[in-house]
Amino acid sequence: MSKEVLLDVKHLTQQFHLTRKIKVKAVDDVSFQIHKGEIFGLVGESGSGKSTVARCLMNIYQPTKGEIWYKDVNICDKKEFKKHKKMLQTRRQMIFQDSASSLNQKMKVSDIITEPMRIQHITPPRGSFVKEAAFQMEYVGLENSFLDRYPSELSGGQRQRVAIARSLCMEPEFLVADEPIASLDVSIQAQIVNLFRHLQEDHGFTFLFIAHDLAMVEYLCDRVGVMYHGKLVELAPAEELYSNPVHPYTKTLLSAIPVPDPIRERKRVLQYYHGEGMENSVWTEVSPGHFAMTQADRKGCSI
Amino acid sequence: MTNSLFEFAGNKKTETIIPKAKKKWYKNKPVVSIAILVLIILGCLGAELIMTKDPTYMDLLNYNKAPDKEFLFGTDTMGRDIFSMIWYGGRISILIGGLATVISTFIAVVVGAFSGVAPAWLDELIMRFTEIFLSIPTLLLIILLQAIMGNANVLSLSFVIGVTSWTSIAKVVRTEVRQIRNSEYIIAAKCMGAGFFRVLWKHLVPNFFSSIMFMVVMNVRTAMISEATLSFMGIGLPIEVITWGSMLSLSDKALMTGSWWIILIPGLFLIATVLCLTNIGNACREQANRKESNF
Amino acid sequence: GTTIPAFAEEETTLVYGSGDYTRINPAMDEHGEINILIFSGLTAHDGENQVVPGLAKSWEFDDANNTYTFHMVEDAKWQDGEPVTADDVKFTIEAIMDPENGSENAPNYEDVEEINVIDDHTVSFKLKDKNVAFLDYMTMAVLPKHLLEGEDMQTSDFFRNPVGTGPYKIESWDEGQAITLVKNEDYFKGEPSIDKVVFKIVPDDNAKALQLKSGELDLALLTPKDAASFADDDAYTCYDMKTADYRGIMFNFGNEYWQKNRDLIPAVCYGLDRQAIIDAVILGQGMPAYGPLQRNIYNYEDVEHYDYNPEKAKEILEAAGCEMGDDGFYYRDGEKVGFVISVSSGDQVRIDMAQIAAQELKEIGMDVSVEIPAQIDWAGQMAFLIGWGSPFDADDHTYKVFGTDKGANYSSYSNEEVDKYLTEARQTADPQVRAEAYANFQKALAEDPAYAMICYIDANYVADSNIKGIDPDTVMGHHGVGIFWNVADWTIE
Amino acid sequence: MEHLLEVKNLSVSIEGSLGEVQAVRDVSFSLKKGEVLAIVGESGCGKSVLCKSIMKLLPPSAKIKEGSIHVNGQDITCYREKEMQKLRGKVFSMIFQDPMTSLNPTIKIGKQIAEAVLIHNRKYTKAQVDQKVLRLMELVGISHPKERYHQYPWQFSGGMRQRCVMAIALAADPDILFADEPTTALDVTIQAQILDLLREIQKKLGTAMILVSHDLGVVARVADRVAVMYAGKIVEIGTAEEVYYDPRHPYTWGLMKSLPAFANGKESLYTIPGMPPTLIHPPKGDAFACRNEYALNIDYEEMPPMFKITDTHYAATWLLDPRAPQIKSPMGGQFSE
Amino acid sequence: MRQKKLVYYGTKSLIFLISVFILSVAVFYVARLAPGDPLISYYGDRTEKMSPEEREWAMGKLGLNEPISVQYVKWVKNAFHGEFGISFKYKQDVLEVIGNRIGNTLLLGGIGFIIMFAGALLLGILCAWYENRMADRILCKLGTISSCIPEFWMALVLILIFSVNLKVLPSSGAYSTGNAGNVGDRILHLIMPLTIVVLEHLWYYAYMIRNKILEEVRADYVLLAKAKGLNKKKLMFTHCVRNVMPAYLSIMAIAVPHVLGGTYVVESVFSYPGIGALSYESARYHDYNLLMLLCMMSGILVIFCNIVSQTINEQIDPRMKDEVITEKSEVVEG
Ligand SMILES: Nc1ncnc2c1ncn2[C@@H]1O[C@H](COP(=O)(O)OP(=O)(O)OP(=O)(O)O)[C@@H](O)[C@H]1O
Ligand SMILES: Nc1ncnc2c1ncn2[C@@H]1O[C@H](COP(=O)(O)OP(=O)(O)OP(=O)(O)O)[C@@H](O)[C@H]1O
Ligand SMILES: [Mg+2]
Ligand SMILES: [Mg+2]
Repeated sequence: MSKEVLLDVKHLTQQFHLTRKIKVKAVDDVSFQIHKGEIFGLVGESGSGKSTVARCLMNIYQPTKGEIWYKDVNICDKKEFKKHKKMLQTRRQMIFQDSASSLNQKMKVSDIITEPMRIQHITPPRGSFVKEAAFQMEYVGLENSFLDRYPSELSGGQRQRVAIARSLCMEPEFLVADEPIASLDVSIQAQIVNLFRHLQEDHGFTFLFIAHDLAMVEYLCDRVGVMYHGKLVELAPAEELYSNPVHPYTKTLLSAIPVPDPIRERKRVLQYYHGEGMENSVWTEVSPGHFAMTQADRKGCSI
Repeated sequence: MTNSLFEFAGNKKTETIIPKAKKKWYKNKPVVSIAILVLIILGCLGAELIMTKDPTYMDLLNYNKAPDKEFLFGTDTMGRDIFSMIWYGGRISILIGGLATVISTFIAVVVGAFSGVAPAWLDELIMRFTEIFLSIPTLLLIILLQAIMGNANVLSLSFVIGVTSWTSIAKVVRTEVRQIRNSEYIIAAKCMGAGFFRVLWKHLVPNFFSSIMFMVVMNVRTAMISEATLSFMGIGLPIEVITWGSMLSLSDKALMTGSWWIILIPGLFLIATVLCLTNIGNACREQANRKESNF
Repeated sequence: GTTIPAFAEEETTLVYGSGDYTRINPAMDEHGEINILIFSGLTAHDGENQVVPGLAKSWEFDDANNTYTFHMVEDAKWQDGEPVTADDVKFTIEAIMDPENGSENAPNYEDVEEINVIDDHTVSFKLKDKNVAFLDYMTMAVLPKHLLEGEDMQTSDFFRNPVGTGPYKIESWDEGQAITLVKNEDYFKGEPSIDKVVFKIVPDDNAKALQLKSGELDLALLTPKDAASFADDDAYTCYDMKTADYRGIMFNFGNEYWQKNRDLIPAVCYGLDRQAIIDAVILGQGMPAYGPLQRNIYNYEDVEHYDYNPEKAKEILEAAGCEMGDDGFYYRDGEKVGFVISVSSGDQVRIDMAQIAAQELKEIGMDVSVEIPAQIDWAGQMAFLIGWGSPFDADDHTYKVFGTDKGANYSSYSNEEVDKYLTEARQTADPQVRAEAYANFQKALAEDPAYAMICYIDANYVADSNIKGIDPDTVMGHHGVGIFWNVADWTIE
Repeated sequence: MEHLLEVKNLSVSIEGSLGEVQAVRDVSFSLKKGEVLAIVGESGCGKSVLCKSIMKLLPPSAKIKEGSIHVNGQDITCYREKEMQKLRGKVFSMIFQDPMTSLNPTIKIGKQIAEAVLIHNRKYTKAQVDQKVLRLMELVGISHPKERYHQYPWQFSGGMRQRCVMAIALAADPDILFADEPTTALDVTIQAQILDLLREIQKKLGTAMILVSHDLGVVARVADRVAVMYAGKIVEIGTAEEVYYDPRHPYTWGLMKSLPAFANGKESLYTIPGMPPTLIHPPKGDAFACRNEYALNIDYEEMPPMFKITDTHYAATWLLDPRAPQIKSPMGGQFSE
Repeated sequence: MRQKKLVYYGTKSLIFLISVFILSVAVFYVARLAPGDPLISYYGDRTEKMSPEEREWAMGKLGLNEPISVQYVKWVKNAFHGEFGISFKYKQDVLEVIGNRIGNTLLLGGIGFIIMFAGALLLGILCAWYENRMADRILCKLGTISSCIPEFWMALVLILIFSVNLKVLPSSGAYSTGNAGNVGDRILHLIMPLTIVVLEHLWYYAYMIRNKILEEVRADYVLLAKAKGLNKKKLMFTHCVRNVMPAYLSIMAIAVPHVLGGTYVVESVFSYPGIGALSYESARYHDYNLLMLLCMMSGILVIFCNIVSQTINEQIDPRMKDEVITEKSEVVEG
C-alpha cells in the first residue's frame, strides 16, 4: 500500500502480574500498522488486550517488549519520547473506555472539555474557553446547558460525549477511541460515527477505533484487527474481513452479531470458540492485505 | 382549530430555553463567615483608624478594667486597651498565621504529592526523610533556623514556623495521592501533557482537599500560638509587639482573678477566625464535591 | 514493722506546693527550699536573719590568725544513726571548694585557706582575710562524709536519697510528684511537731492556687494576683512576707554606651514611677526601692531616693546637653538617647516591669525598649532587669555585686569609694563601724547608681489557717525562700 | 396473574446545580414474573434514573414527585431506607452502567461478590460462600476464577468488571433484575453468552428483568416487551415483535433508521435531526416535536396521551389520534440483510 | 513465597536501621549546631559568671570541646554498650531519668492515644452519618471551638470544677503518695490529664475522618453495595471506613510522638511526671544526652509506626503498593 504509515506497532507485548507468580500476557506479540488518514478498527474478546494496546500507544504503559513507532519516533524509548513529548501530547488523544472514571468528578464539564487546551496553552480559536467548550458540545450533540454541570449529574451517555468532546477539542491527528460509543443511543451513535467519518475525510484524522459493535465497525472502519487472548488473530480491510473471515474466532464473532429482529435473533443458535488450534498457528498473509493466524500445518490451504 | 392542530408542522426549531442558574449568588456560599472574616481582616488592616487608644500604652491607672464605655473590651493587667490591642495585634497574627500556613501547606502538598507519585525507592526516601525531620524536636529546628536566618521578623518567623510544621499534612497528602494516582482521569490528564503541578492543582488537590482542610485551618491557629511562644522564649518577635498569640499566652495569669475579658476576648477572635476559615473551607469542599451523598 | 499505738493522735501532715527538684544537693546548688528541712549547718539563721548556733554550739574568732573555731554539738546524729563529726564539716566545705565539682556556692568560700579538724567535734577555718559574713556562709548544710566519700559530688545517688541532720528526713520521693518528709525524732534541737511535710511538686502557678483552694495543698507561695483571691477567706491565712529581693535596671558599664552616657543614669532613676509599677505589676505587694539594703539592719535612709520626678529627669538630660528632637526623644550629639533593657525569658513579672519602665522612660524622652534575648549576653548588653537581695548579713550580696571585679558584678560597676566602704564593713565585727561603713557605701552608691532601683517584692505565702508558727516577720530571700527556718516549731491544729 | 412490579405515573425530579431536572415524567408500566422488559431510548432520557428510583438509590436531591411503585402488590413508594434494605439484593438487584466506579477499589473482587452472597445467606460457611462465588464468576464467564478472586477491580478489563457487577447482582437470585446496559463493554460472543445466561436464569428462576440497552440487536434477543423512552417519558411500549415490526412512534422510527444496517454502503448514517431537549424545562407539548419531521401543530401545544394500538402495544404520539393524517410507517417489517 | 516475605521484611528492617542511623546523626548535629549553652543545664545560673578558662574546663569535663564528629563517634560507641551518658540537668544516667517517667507517659499517652484513635474515628463516623444534620453541625462547631481553646485553660477549668468545687478528682500527680501500684488510684489521677490530652487532638483527626468519609459515601461503589442489600452500618464500616483507614493510619502513625511527647502543658498543670517536660526542657536547654535518647526513642517509634502503618495500608488498599502496575510497566510521566 502506498499510504503513509502513521503508527507502526512491532511485536508489542505487555505482561501483568495476576499474582506474584502468575503473569498474564495481556498483549502478546502484536504487530500492525496504521496508515495516515485511516480508521483502524480493533475488535475482539473482552479482556483480550484491546485497551492495553491503546494504552501502550498512548504511553500509559511501558510495554514489556516491542516497539511502537509514531511517524519516525520510537515512543517506547523514554529518551525519544521525552524529546517529542509536546508533539505527541498534542497530536495524539485518547477517549477512555470508562467515561465515569476518566472525568474528574470535581470539575465542571466546560473545564473538562477545554482542559487539553489549557494544558497546552492554546488560545481557544473561538474566543473564550467557554465558547470553545460550547462549540465542541454541540458537535457531539449536547445542549450547552450542560456546561456548568458536574460529571456526576450526567447520564452515562452524556458523560461519554463529554469525553469525546474533550479529545476532539485539540483537533488531534491521531485519536485512540476506546469504545467511544458503547453507551450511546443509536441515533447519537450515528451522529458520532458520522462525525468521525467527517473528521477523517475532511480533516485527515487517523483513528484507532475500539468497539464491540461489529456492525458499526464494519460501517466505519477501513481496516479491522481482531484480537483474541492478547494476540492479533486477523487483520484485513473491513470489507474483506466481513466477507471472508479466515480465523475461526473471527467467524464466531461475526456470526454472533445480534440482529435487530426479535424473531430471527431469538432463534439463532450461537457457536462458541474456545481457542482451538491457537497454539501452533502463525501469522500469515492469506491474501494481499489480509493477514491471519493460521494453523502451521494447514498453511497454504486457505489461500 | 382542531383541523389546523392536526396538520403537519414538521420539525420546527423551537426556542430552547437555556436555563440560567436561578439561584441567588449567595446561595451555598458561607456569606456570614466571609463577612466576619473580612471584617476582622479589614479591622486589623485599618487598625489605626478604629483604635481608640494606643495599644502599646500601659495606662497604669486603669489596669484590669472590665469593659466599659472608655475601654470597649476592658484593659489587661498592664492597663493596655484590649480593644485596640485586638485590632493592632491581629495584623501580625493573621499575617504570620496565614503566611506560615501557606508555606507549610505548600511544602506539604508538594512533598506529599511528589512522594505519592514517585517510584517506590524515592517515595521511601522522602517518607523516611519526613519522619526523621519529624523526630528532630521542632524547638531545636526553630532555634537553628532562626540562628541561620538572623534577626527575627514577621517573614522569617512565618518561614520558620511554616518550614517546621508540614509533616503531618504531607503524610496525608501522600496517602491520598497514592490512592488516586492511577485514576483514569489523572492518566488522561497526563496523556494530554499536564505537568506535575497542573495535575496536582487541578486533580489531586480537589481530591485531598477535604482531608487536609481542617489540618490546614488549624495550622493557622497553631502558627499564631507558636509565634507567641517563640517570642516568649526570646527567639521570636520583640516582646512589645502585640499579637493575639501573646495576648492569649499571657491570659493564663488572668484566669484566677476573674478578669474574663482578658482571656475571653482574644480567644473569641481567634475562635471566630478559625471557625470562619473552617466554614469557608467546608464550603469550598462542598463546592468542589457537587456530588451528593449516596449513603 | 511499727505498731501504731491505739491512742496515737492523727498524723499531722503539711503539704507544701513546691517547684520541681532534680536532686537535693545543698553543696552544689544555690537555692533549695527543702535543704533546710533535711540538713543543718554549723550555724543557722533566726527570724531576724541573725546568725545563731546550729550544729556548732559555739565558736570563736582568732583575730590574729583570721581563724574561726567551731565547737560542735556532741550528740547530733545523721539520720542513719551515725554521729556527726568535724570530718563531715571539713569534707563538705572542701567538696564545695574543689573546682572539679563546679559548685555554685564556691565563691562564698574563696577566702578559706585551710580547714583543720581539731577533734571529733571541733573544726577551725583559717581565712585569707577578714570576713564577717563568714558565719553566714557557715549555715551551709553539712554533708555526711561516710556516705559521700569517693562519690561524685554532682551525680551521686545520695542527692536523691539524702541523709542529713535536719528536722525532717526523706521518707519517699515520687519523681516529679512529691517528696515526702517525716520528722526526725533524733533532731538535735528537739523533735519537730508536725509529723510529715510533703513537698508536692506543682510547677504551674495557677495550679498551685487551685490546689490550695481544693485543699490539696496547705501552704504555697503564690503570685500576688492569685494570693489576692484568698484574702477574704477565713480558712486561709495570707502571709505577705517581706523580702530582701529587689528589682532594678542594671546598667552594663562594660558597654560603650554607658561609658559615654554615665551622667544620664540619674535621669533614668528619676524617670521611674515606682509606685505605679508596684501597683500594676504586683498589685501593690512591695515597696519602692532606692538602695540594696533597705531590708537590712544596716539600711541608711538618708540618701537620694530618686523619687519619681519627670521634670527633674528632663532637667538632667537637658543639663547634660541633650536636645529634644521632633519625635519626642532627646538627642545627644545627634544620637538618640535610649537603651535596650534585656530580660531573661520566663519571668513575667520582670518582663512587665521592664515594659512599664521602658514606657515611663519614653515619656521623659528616652527611647527605651525591651528585649528577651535567647541567650543573655552579659558582656554586651546595655541594661538588664536584675533581681538581687539577701536577707542575711549586709555583706552577703553587696560585696560581690558592687565590688570592682567581684564575682557577681555583672554590670562591671567600679567605684573606688564603694569598694573601700564595702571592704571596710566586711573586715570588722563592730556593728558601729559597720553601720557607718554601710551608710557611706549607700551614699556613694546613690550618688553613682549602679542600678536604677525599682522595688522590693513581697512573697505571698498563703497557708491553711490551721498552721501555726509561721513567723510573719521574717524577711525572705530571693524567690521568697526562707519561710521554713523554724519549721520544727510549726504545729497544725 | 399478579404483577411483580407495577409502576404508575411515576415522576422523578432531581435538584441539580442549574435547577430541577425532570428526569422521569409520568411513567407507567408493569412487569410480570419471568418477563423481560427492555427499555431503549435516547441517551440521557432517564432510563438509569428510572431504575434507580425504583430501587431507591437516587441521591437525596432526587424526589419522587408523583406516582406509585408496587412490588408484589405492596406499595413501596414511601418505604424508608430500612425497609428497602430488606428488598434490595433479594427482591431486586441492579447491574450498574459504570462498572469501574461501581466496584470498591480497595476490596478484592472475590470478597465483593462474597459479601453479596453472604448478606442473603447468612448461614453459609466460608467454604460454601467461596464455592458459590467461584460458581458465580464462572457463570458470568470470568476465566481463572480462583486467581481472579484475589484481584482488584483495576486489574480487570472493562468487560470483566461488568461481569463482576453482574455476578454480584445475581448473587442472591433476585426476583427482579435491573440491568443497566449490562453488555456494553462485552464483545459479541460473550455478550451472547451472557444474554443466554440471563435468559436461562430468567426461565429457571422466573426472574423478571428490566434491560436497559442501546443495542437493538441485544434487545431483540432477550426482550419480551420493549419500552421506548424519550425525554423522561415512555413514548412507546409493546411486545418486541410489535415494536420492531410495527413501530408507531416517530422517535422509534428514527432510532431504527439510525442503525448502520440501514446505511447504504459508506454514506452517512441517518441521524435524528436536532438535539434532545433539556429536562430542566421540558417543552410544553411533545418533547420530540422539534426533531420530528412528522410533527403536527398540536405536538407543539399539548402532550400526547398514550394511544392504545393493541392490548399490549401503546404509543404516545398524536399521529395515532383518529383526527391526525394517516401516514405509513417508514420502518417496520422484517429486516433484511 | 516465604522467601519473598523474608526479603520484604528484611528490606523494611534495613530501611528502618538506616533511618535510625541517619536520625541519630541529624539530631546530634542539629542539637550541637543550634545556638544555645549546654552548660546552663549543668551549672545553672553559675554558667553566666564563668570566665573563659572556666568555661573551657567545664566544656571539657562534659566532653563538649571535641569536634562534633568525634563526639558523635564516641556517643555511638557508648550507645552500643548501652551507655547513653548522664543528663546535664538531672546529673543522672539518662536511662534512669527517662526510666523513672516513661511508664507514666506510656500510660497517659498510650491510653490517650487509643482513646483518641477510637474516639476520633467514632466521632468522625458519627458526624458523617448525620451529615449536615443537627448532631453533625453542633459537633462540628463544638469541635472546632474546642480545638481552639488553649490546653492550659481547659486544664485549669477542669481542676476548678472537679477538684475545687466538686472535690471528686485529684488535681495532680500520677498517683497519690504510696499508692503507686493502686490501679483505681491511678485511674482517678489519669482522668483529667487524659481528658486534656484527648480533647487537644481529638477533633483534629475526627474532622479529617468526617470529611474523608463524606467523600467516600459519594463514590459510586456505595450504590452497588447498597444494591447488594448491605445495611448502612455494614456499608459504612466495611466499605467507607475501610477506604478511609489508610489516610487515617498514616496520620495516626505521625501522631504517636505528638501524643506521647507533646504533653508538656498537661504535665506541668497536673504535676504529672512524664517525659513531655523532659523533651521540652532538654531541647530548650540543650541537655544533649537526654535529648539524644528522647529523640532516638521518639524517632524509632515514629519510623516504626510509619513502617507498620505503611504495611497495613498496603494490605488494606493495594493501590498504595508500588508493584500494582508491575515492575516493568510504570505510568510514564507525560
Ligand atoms: N493494570 C493491570 N494490572 C493487571 N492486569 C491488568 C491490568 N490492566 C489490564 N489487565 C489485564 O489485562 C488483560 C487485558 O485487559 P484489557 O483491559 O486490555 O482488555 P480489553 O480488551 O480492553 O477488554 P474489554 O473489552 O473488556 O475492555 C485482562 O486480563 C486484564 O485483567
Ligand atoms: N444527579 C443528577 N443531578 C442532576 N441531573 C441528573 C442527575 N443524574 C442524572 N441527571 C439527569 O437526568 C437525566 C436522565 O439521566 P439518566 O442517567 O437516567 O439517563 P439514561 O437514560 O440512563 O442515559 P444513558 O443512556 O446515557 O445512560 C439526564 O439528562 C441527566 O443529565
Ligand atoms: Mg477495554
Ligand atoms: Mg444510564
